Amino acid sequence: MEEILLEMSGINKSFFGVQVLNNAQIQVRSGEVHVLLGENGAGKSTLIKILSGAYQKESGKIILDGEELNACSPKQMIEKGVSVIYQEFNLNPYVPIYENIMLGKEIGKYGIINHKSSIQEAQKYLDLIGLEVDPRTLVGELSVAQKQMVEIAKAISTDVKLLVLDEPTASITEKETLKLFEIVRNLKKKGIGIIYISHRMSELFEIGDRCTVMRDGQYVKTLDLDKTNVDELTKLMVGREVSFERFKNSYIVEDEVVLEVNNIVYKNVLKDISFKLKKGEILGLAGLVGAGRTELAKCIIGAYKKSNGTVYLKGKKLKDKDIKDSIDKGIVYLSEDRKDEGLVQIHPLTDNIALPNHEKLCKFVLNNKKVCTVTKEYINKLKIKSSSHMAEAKSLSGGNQQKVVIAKWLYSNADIYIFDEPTRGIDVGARDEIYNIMVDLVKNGASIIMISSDMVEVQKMCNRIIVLKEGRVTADLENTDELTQDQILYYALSGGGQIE
Amino acid sequence: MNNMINRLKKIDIKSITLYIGAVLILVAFTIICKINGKDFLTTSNIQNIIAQSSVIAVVAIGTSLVILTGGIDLSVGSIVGFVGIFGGMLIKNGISLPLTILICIAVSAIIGLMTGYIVSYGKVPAFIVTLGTMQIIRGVTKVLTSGKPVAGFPDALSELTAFEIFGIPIIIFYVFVLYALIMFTLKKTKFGRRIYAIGGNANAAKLSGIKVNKIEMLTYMLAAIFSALGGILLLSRLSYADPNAGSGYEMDAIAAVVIGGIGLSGGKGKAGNTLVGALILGMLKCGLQILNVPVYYQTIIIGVVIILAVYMDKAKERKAE
Amino acid sequence: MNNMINRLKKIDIKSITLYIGAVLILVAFTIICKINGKDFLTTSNIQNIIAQSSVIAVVAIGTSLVILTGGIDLSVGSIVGFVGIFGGMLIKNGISLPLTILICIAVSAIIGLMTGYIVSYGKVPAFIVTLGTMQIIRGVTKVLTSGKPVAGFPDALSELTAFEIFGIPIIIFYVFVLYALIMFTLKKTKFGRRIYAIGGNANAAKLSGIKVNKIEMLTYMLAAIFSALGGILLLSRLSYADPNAGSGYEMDAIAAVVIGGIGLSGGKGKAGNTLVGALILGMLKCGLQILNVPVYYQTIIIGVVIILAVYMDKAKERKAE
Amino acid sequence: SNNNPSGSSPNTGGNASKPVIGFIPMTLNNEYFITMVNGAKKKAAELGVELKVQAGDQHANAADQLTIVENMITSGVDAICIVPSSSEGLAAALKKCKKANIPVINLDTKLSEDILKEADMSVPFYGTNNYEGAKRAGEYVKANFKTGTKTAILTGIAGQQNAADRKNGFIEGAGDAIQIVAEQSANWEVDQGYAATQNILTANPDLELIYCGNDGMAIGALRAVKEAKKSDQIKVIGFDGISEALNLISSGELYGSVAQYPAEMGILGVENAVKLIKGQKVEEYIDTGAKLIIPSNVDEHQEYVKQFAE
Ligand SMILES: Nc1ncnc2c1ncn2[C@@H]1O[C@H](COP(=O)(O)OP(=O)(O)OP(=O)(O)O)[C@@H](O)[C@H]1O
Ligand SMILES: Nc1ncnc2c1ncn2[C@@H]1O[C@H](COP(=O)(O)OP(=O)(O)OP(=O)(O)O)[C@@H](O)[C@H]1O
Ligand SMILES: [Mg+2]
Ligand SMILES: [Mg+2]
Repeated sequence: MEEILLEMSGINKSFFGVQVLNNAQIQVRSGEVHVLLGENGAGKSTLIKILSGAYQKESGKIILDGEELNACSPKQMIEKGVSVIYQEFNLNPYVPIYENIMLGKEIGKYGIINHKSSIQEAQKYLDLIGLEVDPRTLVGELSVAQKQMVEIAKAISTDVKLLVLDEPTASITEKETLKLFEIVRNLKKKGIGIIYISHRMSELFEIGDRCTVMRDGQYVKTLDLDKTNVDELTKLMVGREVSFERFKNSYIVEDEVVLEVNNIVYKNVLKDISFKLKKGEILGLAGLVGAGRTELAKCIIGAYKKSNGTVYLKGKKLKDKDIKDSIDKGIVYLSEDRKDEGLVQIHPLTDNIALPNHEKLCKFVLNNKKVCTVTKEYINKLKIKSSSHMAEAKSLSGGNQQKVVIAKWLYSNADIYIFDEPTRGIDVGARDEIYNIMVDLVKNGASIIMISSDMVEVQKMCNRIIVLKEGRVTADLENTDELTQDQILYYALSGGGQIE
Repeated sequence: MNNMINRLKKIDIKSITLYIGAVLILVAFTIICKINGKDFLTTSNIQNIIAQSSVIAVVAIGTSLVILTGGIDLSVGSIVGFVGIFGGMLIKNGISLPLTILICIAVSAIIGLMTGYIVSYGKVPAFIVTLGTMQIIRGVTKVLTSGKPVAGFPDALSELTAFEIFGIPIIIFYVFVLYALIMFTLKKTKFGRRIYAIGGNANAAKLSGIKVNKIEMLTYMLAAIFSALGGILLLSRLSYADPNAGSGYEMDAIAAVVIGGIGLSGGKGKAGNTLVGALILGMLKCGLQILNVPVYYQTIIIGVVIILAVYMDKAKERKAE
Repeated sequence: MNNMINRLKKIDIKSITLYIGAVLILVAFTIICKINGKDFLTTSNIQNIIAQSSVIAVVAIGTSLVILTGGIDLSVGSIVGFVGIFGGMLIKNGISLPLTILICIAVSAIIGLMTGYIVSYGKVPAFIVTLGTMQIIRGVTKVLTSGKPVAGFPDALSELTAFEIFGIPIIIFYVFVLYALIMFTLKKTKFGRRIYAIGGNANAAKLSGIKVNKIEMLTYMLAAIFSALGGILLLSRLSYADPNAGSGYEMDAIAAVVIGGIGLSGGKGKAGNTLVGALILGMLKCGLQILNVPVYYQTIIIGVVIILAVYMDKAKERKAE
Repeated sequence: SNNNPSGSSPNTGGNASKPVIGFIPMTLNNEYFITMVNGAKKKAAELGVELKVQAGDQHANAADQLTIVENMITSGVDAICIVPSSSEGLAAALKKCKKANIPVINLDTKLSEDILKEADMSVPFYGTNNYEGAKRAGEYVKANFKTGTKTAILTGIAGQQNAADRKNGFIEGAGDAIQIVAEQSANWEVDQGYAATQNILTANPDLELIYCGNDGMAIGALRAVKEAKKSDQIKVIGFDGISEALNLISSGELYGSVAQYPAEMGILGVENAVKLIKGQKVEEYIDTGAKLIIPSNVDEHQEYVKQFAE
């Protein structure tokens, strides 16, 4: 049990002259869940990609099972038993689930695939992780969470010695998380080593054995998780303390309704949804996988064409399927999918922040100076880690990209903000900063709808929580001290009868 | 019964729309021709249409593969021209027909391999590489004979395609056999599925241990090989090689692929339907010529059909908006 | 001083590589021509090169815009041909030159708008739509005069481009003014920045409240307008209109854009460098012709240069692997 | 190639004074123009002058030719022989030649009077006109076929001058001997001629004659006819007299082809260009003639062509 499975030491890596990993190290034993912890941009994903062969290290040593590895391709690493679930999705939307799972290890002779056996084999892993979807379903038809589950199934479908999970729970809900943990524990029992990356502190203690903390591409410390606590870890990774208090919102203006959503129907995904949002309120939207929260948000701002229903912002009706109209009237949406919907990855931060704010930054022509000033301002304000304000968005770590998404919408100065999974993939330190931003917003008279699968943060931040289940509102709860996670989960799972 | 429903399910709606479209065009031409006192739907004319579409159809197989990976190949037409001249010269120099075919395929494969290498390992966009190789290959072809055609071949050459089995010219069998082969490969083999995987998400395929570069390169090699086969068919059909032969075939092939429903972004669609696409184009040309429609109007009509075919194909996407 | 460093910083490495490449070609031709006893680097020859590249350069402006959004336009060449014949007919019918130009631009704009509409609202891939419109427009052009050319124009027409200011033909000024205009638009205006945003990530742009469809459509309209301008320049340069004029210009324009460093996936690159791309192509053609390189070898060399230009451009990406 | 073996020309005194002639065929994509260039090359070698050959791309057009002329002027040619892509398309190029004081000789396709007037230039023309050649074929048909012969015509690229001339000349020459039942453009290409003929045969099984604007299309047409087993019923006539067409006439498969004398044009062009450079007077117009090649005269013609086959 105590034997060392993987040892990475002295790892260095830089991108375009910027040192990202500086003498990084990690040591994983067989049969342990080793948590890798660090702020956004600390270099966790990069370290993992070097391990998997997706990137090549500049120097350092990788010893797997006593064998020193050099310049291995992803294929070779898979053959050596290293299986990785990356932070960003790596699935082919156009082919069925089973083909995604079996890609690279198809069953068959002479290069000819036996589809029947492949389906059966894939079904085995779907059963194992408890995803009840026909393996012949196209991946493109799945929800984000379901895709994540497919990724997990794919990762454990190889002959795995070392499993790496880079933020596997970022886009799934409690139910799937529990299932995942069960699988992880089973793998552990088989002597498989697991590297686990997550920003959800509570999870780490539940599932992890040891923990390696990184900061700024450097190794900080490795500790036993049962001999430490959240505060210590936080301090190690952030360099300061972070609090976990429930936010007492005293800025709500009770009688001023800013947003009125009436009877929204969208295809067969949303079924007659109505609610109201008050000035200064933070309204949580909770629910399980595929409950339809993202669709609801997109229907409200006009990204999707609703089949039925109306939305009034301060008494003015929002035009159907006209995002610009919604933004002009003062409601903005911060996408959960920063890669595909949030940012123009190949453009500098300046362009990204300017994009929704052209009217503001343009008199006759675009004021590029002002764009730069504003960008720098937000880099400071949100502590965005970036080499320069002209750096391309894709060169930032996931969490820092999320901050850029927030920055571009903060500058637009809206009345209502819809945050869709705003802290997905965000470290504790930055999380707190985002919460503070939200508090600032309501303090200044804005209102917020917060879609989140993280029950802790929903409870921490929201005044009111609406629970969705399969496109219906199943509960509208005041977030009092008495409200427990189990209660929310109950409405999300079993519905408990429709209200209103 | 249940089996049949399952089978029907497998033929997706897109394909069915395509087949209906093809049949409608066939029926329309048959009726219009009848009214004008001409025959369209006769065995011999159907054979003509297939034979006339055969070269494009075969070339388009390779184009399908490349497009499925998300690439594009503009050089296929120039390879058709090259193989005609090069193969023609070999034959004139007394090389036997089978050996000529082998050499042509081998040389084209090497050309395709180089093209593919620059695209996949060189990271140069396929459009550019093949725009360049198109010109290079055409130039080399003309250098070979100082721009002159090659003619005067033994009868064996034209027999290669004209030979009839049960009254059906063998060229038609070639086309169907090649299509059967590629459909099998795409559906049933690892190589085929990986082509889809690369077109769908190259990064994911790479991280799954697929040698993306290698497979991508091979599709360009295959495109060159299918073009070479097309070139040999054309050479045999005409018993005459012109250095300009095959000009513009790349666009006809792409049109056939796209009408057949394979999207230019790759990862989606069926190579089998490319044959239907090629036949639709062939039917249009044939029907319009039988009706003696002036060539200007022919180009206009074919242009409209290309756009319409894809426009209808995208109805679902527009609705999803 | 500091200011200058800042300015230099703004010119990115890619552009510098391009400029160095262009200068190298210029120097190489100058030396090789000198050795062969010819003059390459003379004022009049430089003027010739610019004038010879002018039509492609102007057409390529529109192509740049379309490619920046991630699209492609194969119909530009056919619009050049259309404007020649259509404009020529108008002039022959006594319409004044300025009015003729206006009408040509307006009609082309409408054509471009329709093309753009099908692409952006119809969700039909640009490659297909413009492959179709290319044929349709060419067909219509030939229908207009039953395929005959139009000639015999008043001198005013050729004066439009031949008129000299300080000994420099005005056509050169036109090119530079149009490029200045488009560079300004792309850098400084909302419309320009949004073109980049759409090419970079259309989804993100849409969710940022940008009317993606509208802007996309407008780029096709602009592509048609710039093609119309190119067509008018050509008409004036030749004082002659041929219904086949402009065939293949789409590929030359795309080559110019890509050599200039705008990637076909959109979102990145500078329209100004497209001019450099067009001039490199023009220099090559001119230099090779002055050196009397046989035409077949010319196509080969130009093919090689197109690939090489982009291959070098991608060195960074290959290294990153 | 800079040496003149005979050494007899007055211009061999030094390389600097060796005259340079620019030669611009319409394209170099077919045998016709290649033969013309070969004739010119032969003559150039004989006279000890340097010949620069440049041609437009695939689709010959006025813009390409203007560019070539401009670049030839830059490279310092002393005279230019040109086959215009169209009889009306070279005004701008001619003006440049005039400005540079470079004499021009017009070959094969005659420049229109308007253009010459516009350029204010006198340009000798050596060639024959496509229209006349085609007319000769038509007249032969009129003499040898019954009235109302069911005829199909395959034309070249729509919009090209020579495509139109070759069609219209034939129609005029044939008069009422032909009844045109189909007319299609096969873009000068063999494969398209083949397919078009197949389709025309489907529509007109009783066809008797196919006239093609060039031999390439005729070769394609012939194949389709042969395959349809209608060789006895349908005669095919081509244009250009390329070597394969001559072979086919010789073997009795092709009915005939209109041959012009491209090599002759090349020779005359070079010969007279040299005279112009020296300031001598030249013929304003020489009709190089066109001949309908039929089995009876094909051997003689093949013999003649051989000397220019490189
Ligand atoms: N492809 C790349 N090009 C340039 N810089 C990169 C690239 N990938 C990562 N980086 C940089 O490397 C640093 C580490 O990024 P990495 O993604 O490893 O962080 P992380 O610890 O996984 O953060 P997060 O928790 O936000 O996912 C970041 O500063 C990022 O900007
Ligand atoms: N493009 C689509 N077409 C049809 N159905 C879709 C589409 N996208 C998502 N769905 C379905 O809509 C439902 C809601 O999906 P979605 O994942 O957006 O919900 P969510 O509540 O936002 O969950 P998440 O926690 O993943 O954000 C799911 O059943 C999903 O399968
Ligand atoms: Mg990460
Ligand atoms: Mg969601």
